[in-house]
Amino acid sequence: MLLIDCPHCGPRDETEFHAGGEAHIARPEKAAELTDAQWADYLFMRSNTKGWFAERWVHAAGCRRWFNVERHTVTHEIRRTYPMAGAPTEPEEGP
Amino acid sequence: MTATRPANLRAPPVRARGGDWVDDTRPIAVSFDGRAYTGLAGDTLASALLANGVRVVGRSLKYHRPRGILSAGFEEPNALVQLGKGAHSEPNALATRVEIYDGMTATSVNRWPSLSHDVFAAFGLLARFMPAGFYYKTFLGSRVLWDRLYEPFLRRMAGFGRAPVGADPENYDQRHLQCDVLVVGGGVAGLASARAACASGARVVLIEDNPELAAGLAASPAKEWIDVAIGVVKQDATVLTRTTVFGAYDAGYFAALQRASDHLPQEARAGVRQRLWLIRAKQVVLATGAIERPLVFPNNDRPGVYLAGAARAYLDRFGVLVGRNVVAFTNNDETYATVIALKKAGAAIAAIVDVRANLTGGAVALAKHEGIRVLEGYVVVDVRGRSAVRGVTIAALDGGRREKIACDALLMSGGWSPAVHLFSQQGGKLIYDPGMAAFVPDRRPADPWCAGALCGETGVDAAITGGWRAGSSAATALGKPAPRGLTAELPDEPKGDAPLAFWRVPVAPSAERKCFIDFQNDSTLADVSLAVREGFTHPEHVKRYTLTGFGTDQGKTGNINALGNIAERTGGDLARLAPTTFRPPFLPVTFGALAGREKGALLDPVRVTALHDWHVAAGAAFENVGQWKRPWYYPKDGETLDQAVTRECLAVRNNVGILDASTLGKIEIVGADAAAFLNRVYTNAWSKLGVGRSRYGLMCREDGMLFDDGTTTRLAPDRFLMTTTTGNAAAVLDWLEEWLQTEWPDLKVYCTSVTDHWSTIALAGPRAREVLQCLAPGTALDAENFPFMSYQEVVVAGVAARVFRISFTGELSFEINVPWHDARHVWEAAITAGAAFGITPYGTEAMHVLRAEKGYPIIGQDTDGTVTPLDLGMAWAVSTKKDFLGKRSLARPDTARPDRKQFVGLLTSDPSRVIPEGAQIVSESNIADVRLPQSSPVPMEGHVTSSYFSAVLGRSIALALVRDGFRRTGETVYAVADGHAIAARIGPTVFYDPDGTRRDG
Amino acid sequence: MDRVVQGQGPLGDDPPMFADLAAHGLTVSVVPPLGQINLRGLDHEIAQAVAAACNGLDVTGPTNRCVAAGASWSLCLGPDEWLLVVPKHDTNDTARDLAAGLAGKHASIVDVSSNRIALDVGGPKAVSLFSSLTSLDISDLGPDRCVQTMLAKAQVIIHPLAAPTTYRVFLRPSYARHLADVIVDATRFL
Amino acid sequence: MQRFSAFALLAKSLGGHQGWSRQWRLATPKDAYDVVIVGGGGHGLATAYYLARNHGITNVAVLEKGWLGGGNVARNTTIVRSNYLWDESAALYEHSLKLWEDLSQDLNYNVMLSQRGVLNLAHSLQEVRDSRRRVYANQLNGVDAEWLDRGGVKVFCPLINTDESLRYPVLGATLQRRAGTARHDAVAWGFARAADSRGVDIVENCEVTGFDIQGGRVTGVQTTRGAIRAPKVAIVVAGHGSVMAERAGFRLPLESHPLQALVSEPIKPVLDCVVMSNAVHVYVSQSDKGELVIGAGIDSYNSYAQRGSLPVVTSQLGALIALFPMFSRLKMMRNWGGIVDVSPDASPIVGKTPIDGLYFNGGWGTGGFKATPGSGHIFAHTIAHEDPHPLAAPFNLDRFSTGALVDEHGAAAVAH
Repeated sequence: MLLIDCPHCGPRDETEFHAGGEAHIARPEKAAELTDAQWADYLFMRSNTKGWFAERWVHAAGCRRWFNVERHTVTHEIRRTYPMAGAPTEPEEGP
Repeated sequence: MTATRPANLRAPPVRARGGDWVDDTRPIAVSFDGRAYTGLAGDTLASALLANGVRVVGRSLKYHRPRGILSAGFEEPNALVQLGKGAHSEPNALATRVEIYDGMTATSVNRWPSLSHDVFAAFGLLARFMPAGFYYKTFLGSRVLWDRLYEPFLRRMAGFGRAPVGADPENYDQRHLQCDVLVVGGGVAGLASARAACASGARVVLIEDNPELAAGLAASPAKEWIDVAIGVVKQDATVLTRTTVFGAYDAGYFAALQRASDHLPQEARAGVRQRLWLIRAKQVVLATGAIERPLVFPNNDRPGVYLAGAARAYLDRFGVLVGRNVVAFTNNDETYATVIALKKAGAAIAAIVDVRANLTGGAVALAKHEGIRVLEGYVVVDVRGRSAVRGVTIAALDGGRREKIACDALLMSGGWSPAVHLFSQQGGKLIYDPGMAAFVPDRRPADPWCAGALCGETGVDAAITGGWRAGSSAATALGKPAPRGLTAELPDEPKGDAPLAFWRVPVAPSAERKCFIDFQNDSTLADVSLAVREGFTHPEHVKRYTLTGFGTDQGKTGNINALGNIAERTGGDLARLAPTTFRPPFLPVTFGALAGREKGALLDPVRVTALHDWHVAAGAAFENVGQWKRPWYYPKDGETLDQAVTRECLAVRNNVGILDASTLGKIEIVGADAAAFLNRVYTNAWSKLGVGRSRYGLMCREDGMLFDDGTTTRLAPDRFLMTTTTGNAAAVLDWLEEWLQTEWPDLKVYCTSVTDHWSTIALAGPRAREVLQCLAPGTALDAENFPFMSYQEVVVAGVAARVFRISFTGELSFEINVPWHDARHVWEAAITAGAAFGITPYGTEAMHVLRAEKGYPIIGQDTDGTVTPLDLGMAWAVSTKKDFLGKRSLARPDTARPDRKQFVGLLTSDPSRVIPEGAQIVSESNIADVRLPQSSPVPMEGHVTSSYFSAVLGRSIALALVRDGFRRTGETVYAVADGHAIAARIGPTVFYDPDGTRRDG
Repeated sequence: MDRVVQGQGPLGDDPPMFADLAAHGLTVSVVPPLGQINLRGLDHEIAQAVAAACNGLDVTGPTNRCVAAGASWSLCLGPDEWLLVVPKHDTNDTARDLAAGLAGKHASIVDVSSNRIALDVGGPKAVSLFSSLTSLDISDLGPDRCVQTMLAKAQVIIHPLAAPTTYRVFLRPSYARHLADVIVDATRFL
Repeated sequence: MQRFSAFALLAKSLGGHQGWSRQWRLATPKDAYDVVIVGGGGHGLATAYYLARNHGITNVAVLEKGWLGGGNVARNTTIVRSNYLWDESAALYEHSLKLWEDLSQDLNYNVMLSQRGVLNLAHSLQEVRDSRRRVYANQLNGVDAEWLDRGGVKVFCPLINTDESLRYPVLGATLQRRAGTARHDAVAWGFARAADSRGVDIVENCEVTGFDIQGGRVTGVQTTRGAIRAPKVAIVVAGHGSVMAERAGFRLPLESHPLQALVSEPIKPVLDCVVMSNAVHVYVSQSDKGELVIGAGIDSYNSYAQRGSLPVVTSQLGALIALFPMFSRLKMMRNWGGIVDVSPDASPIVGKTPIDGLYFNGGWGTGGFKATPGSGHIFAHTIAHEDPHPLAAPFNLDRFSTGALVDEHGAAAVAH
């Protein structure tokens, strides 16, 4: 069972959170101008990374705030949680 | 209780003296296979049976060979019994773990008609025709025979115990624990670890599977140190005994099962049978010990062949001698101490057969000094005696002389395998240690600390030192001070000879069928050889092909021997063969304990409204809507669903009805950008909505498919109240918060759920206004002052209420919102005031019919996640100017197709026929092809989403999603269901009061 | 306009189902209706105004901090969210004062007095009750800190009003009966 | 290939079974093949088999990173059925079920297909609507399906607790009698043996580390055992589809999640059908070994670890005990996880990729096992003809741009 460090409430069991999937996928500003393929990329295509993965979680049973988590999708180790506005760790920084 | 008492004279094995665990002043009566036996308090079922001379306790799975007790603990593959009777029964209990109590009844399993006369033992004779995986190679002739004969027979043969009959009468509890250091294993090493961690001020939890800490070490030279340690630890740490840590999960999360009262007689069990402990530990020390393994030789499965360590345990703990004339077969020194202990307890030792040659160590010397015959470089090549060992045949490894030796028990030891299960479960890597001839933890920084036999620290001295080191490392890793050094003063143990990796006694291929590797599943050396011969060389392949390790013991004794022999057979290096993955649980765990209290009525919360008790008193039938209980209909004196719904519908159409709509989601949306926010989440526009006015809105996911709908009202320029469907209340709030927090933090908007705060009472029907007027005298409620789709704050029955003039029935309707605590008062006031107007409470079913008569869709019933607002014919509610969530998706080629499945009304040509909901639509041109059962598919045009008999219209009505439906108005199609094809005409979705005069009046 | 009748919460005022718990070392009682206001805003923008408007009510962070002001409490539920717990009869006045004080600021004031009810859980077994219903260790929490979590499957706010004698549990009334059942079930084994 | 039969078994028995030879060759990779299949799981091996059997393409290599059949084909709950809602799905899975029914004879390997019937329970009025809708659609699609009311459920499976007092009472169920279970490992081994006997090279311990692509066309693969040339390469790697796609330079709409399953200790036969419930999240059957085989939903987070979290297990057992109170005292013997690649519409992706000559088959989510023969069959056709098999056509990658999804999620159809 994952232990997720909510930036506001502290470490809690995974069951208090909802997973929000891949982080840092910005909604296109001018959706109307995108091709169907470009829109599909935003809508459906995912990196589904094996390794260090930036994802969004919301502390549903707690403060109900969304935040970002960097978690390893093989070991499940969590090395970082940071606010929505934050930037992901550069790949070379990760082991 | 070590006071010795005279050995009784029953056939061996016999109770030689008291043991550490048993109280020889308290006899306990148990029954096994209907026969009464007497054991002692503290006995396991196994030790009690052994003390009574019982040898055969079960039958093996495949060949039904008679099997005896092999071990003294959780690794037992043979001694499975059915415990207790009826609903209290437990299948596949391990006799070697079950603590006896007065009146315990146990029966053997997998035999018929009886343990001693098992007709299926005939399979033993057919063994040669049933090698590993034989079923893959045969039963291929006829599908019918496979279905009707072969498979049913195979199934009948499968399994050991039987599922209990009836619901489980006992209770299970769950607890959470948090600690600095979790120590798994209460042996000497675990004790030392716990003591060290406590000494440095850490919050420690120590968990031991046995009833006692340091089980069976009363005779140990470290007895004194142990007693002190137990005292200290019991004081400073949380100690759980009879508790098995069975699972290691992410981030220091461990699960353990405590056998709270399984050891007590039925009547003495207080409340909880078993308790599940869920533990989050910052640091972990594993001191899980090691498991002794059998040697692989012909008939090594005979009753009377024991693991050497088990023989020692039965003696020390229970005072039971497993034999009076004993042969030991080993590859290591530990066995010698055991044999000497047995000798001292009165057993004759016929010989120690050691695969090793030229032994020089202290253990051997000691044995020889005791006058024990030691045969070095010898092996056991056969065991005589079918249901009880009568003797063994030994032979020199170099192929030299053979000899028959009479004995009544054979002890075997193939060395020790560290219990790496938990270490491996949480991702730890294993490495092969040639010195120990075993796989040991290859500890990395993030892994748990290891101590004791788990990492080869054998002997009490090494265990204490290693345990202390691990415990203090765990504590200091948390920044605690290092504990003051404290170890035991112990005599040095004599230098010994190293164990020798020895995976099988060399025998002729024909004899391999009798060399058992997995005792429970009857997989033998021959099976492993065959698997390898057929190309199954990966351990996982061998495991799956031979079923080695698939039993209730999960291969605790057999897997390593399988691995060793795979390595030999493939000429591979054992060090390069990874053991098959260790999975939770370490030991089988009761389903009921895992489920805890979240089962039965508590499986999921029941949510009720403030008016629930009134509905119950009114005799309502309830419908589950998500977690909510909603009144479905209110049957009056024996009415059927249809009769009640008809009455309720007509009451609304002709007089006035009252509905508890409290379960609707309600979200207060506040802020300068509230309207702009609604513009983005709803498909329609909100900026121009006036204060005090309501509007219907549709929400899409980004894929353009409908997600939710509802009316939202502007309470103030910067304040809206949004309503959602009952089922989506939480999802919609999450959805809004997600967009506000993740994508549009710049918007000045706050959302607050007020679903539970406001109870919603809907008055609907031509006389609704009159009823409300009685409750709110002096408030102008006429269409002029309180028009349709508007809102006012009104004092209703003396309560400040928010009243919305919105309608889901198509009738004149007011939705009165009051705080939870006032709802019952207002509802009852309405019922009283409404009596004069024939007010009638109506439930969700009537509501569904009424809205269907008006063609209002229900998201989730008339839509299924593949429907857009345009498909519903609601282009009027889809803005072409602004952007909104999901808009771009509506422009995709397939989503923009003009001939998508679209929302239409259906009128059956026979007005009395009500189409079954879910019926599939088939066009006139294809209806002839419908011939159920269908050999080839018939094109389907869509399906019926809602269908009812409309009392007010005196005919059936239906709503459907039909391909290209908008352009097919007037066309006759067929609704096919239950073998009928019902003709119906496509038309508009609004069946009643199309111009809405009733609603707006 | 205030209520004219004293309505009942989902558990009534003194549910008999809690009566037997005392024997197991647990006391559970239903708190009479409280005034509750959900306040949203950024503390550096609103804290002063709120303190001024509502006799010193403190709405600064961090999340889960609880501060008393006279008979009232402010529970910080998130970086920009507070639950103000005030005497029932003060609810409307407080809301009005807040509105006045925060006029023109980006803030949200919503009366949620009936959105949650409160139970007071105490007695020697209170902590072990929580340990059987939540993975959170609340044993060393004081009145200055609350936690938002799940008890069984009900979302709650636990405020150790006077730990360990009184843990005030806020929860949605629609879940109250479920949680009451769970508490009674769990108490059998404490 | 040594033919398997009762007679062969008898004959070999006399020789102490020394006479059996490898079920498939220990192949070392050649430098070039006509088709390279990446992934030695059920679907990959089936693809190789049908390439050889139906299209005469035998110069084929199946490259497996680890041990053959070690992925999801070894970890699933072995349920086989075809009662899907949408026409495209029903056609595909029914095609597969028909192949299942003759598979043991076709492969000369007993895959122990056991058509004991699958019940999909309905616990709410809306689930009843959805279930009946699916039954009516199945019937017109030529898929055997029945609707049972509560009484009918009790008759078909007396063990199920149909008591009104259940938190979510059983209101009825759909029944597909031809559905059931099969022995998962045997499927992989049977396909491997049959493909091998037709000349296919099965290479274990050979991981594909990259794809050789020239001018938008695949020319071969890089592996841990050297480069291998091939004009056609097929990716069939279940949970790792996205990883392979990244190496080939295109993106997929997939997310990998843990899917857990567990078995009870073996007990004497007591449950004679497969029971599935979406509302309370559990499905269960009893294997020929006597174990109850139990599964539930996926863990919510992305993961490539073949393990999940305990709460998923505890809640599914709560549901199990609600439906089968008598199972409460049974014990969980083993709990494991697989990696499932879930697509946005819970339907697979089978067909061409943006790179010429490179084909993809994946996204089966939680329901891949039942499709094994059908998937291999239509994928082989697609590769051989360089054009999608009619049954595969709707499951192309383009649908995520056009919006023509086959939304088994949205349609609230049952997974697994």
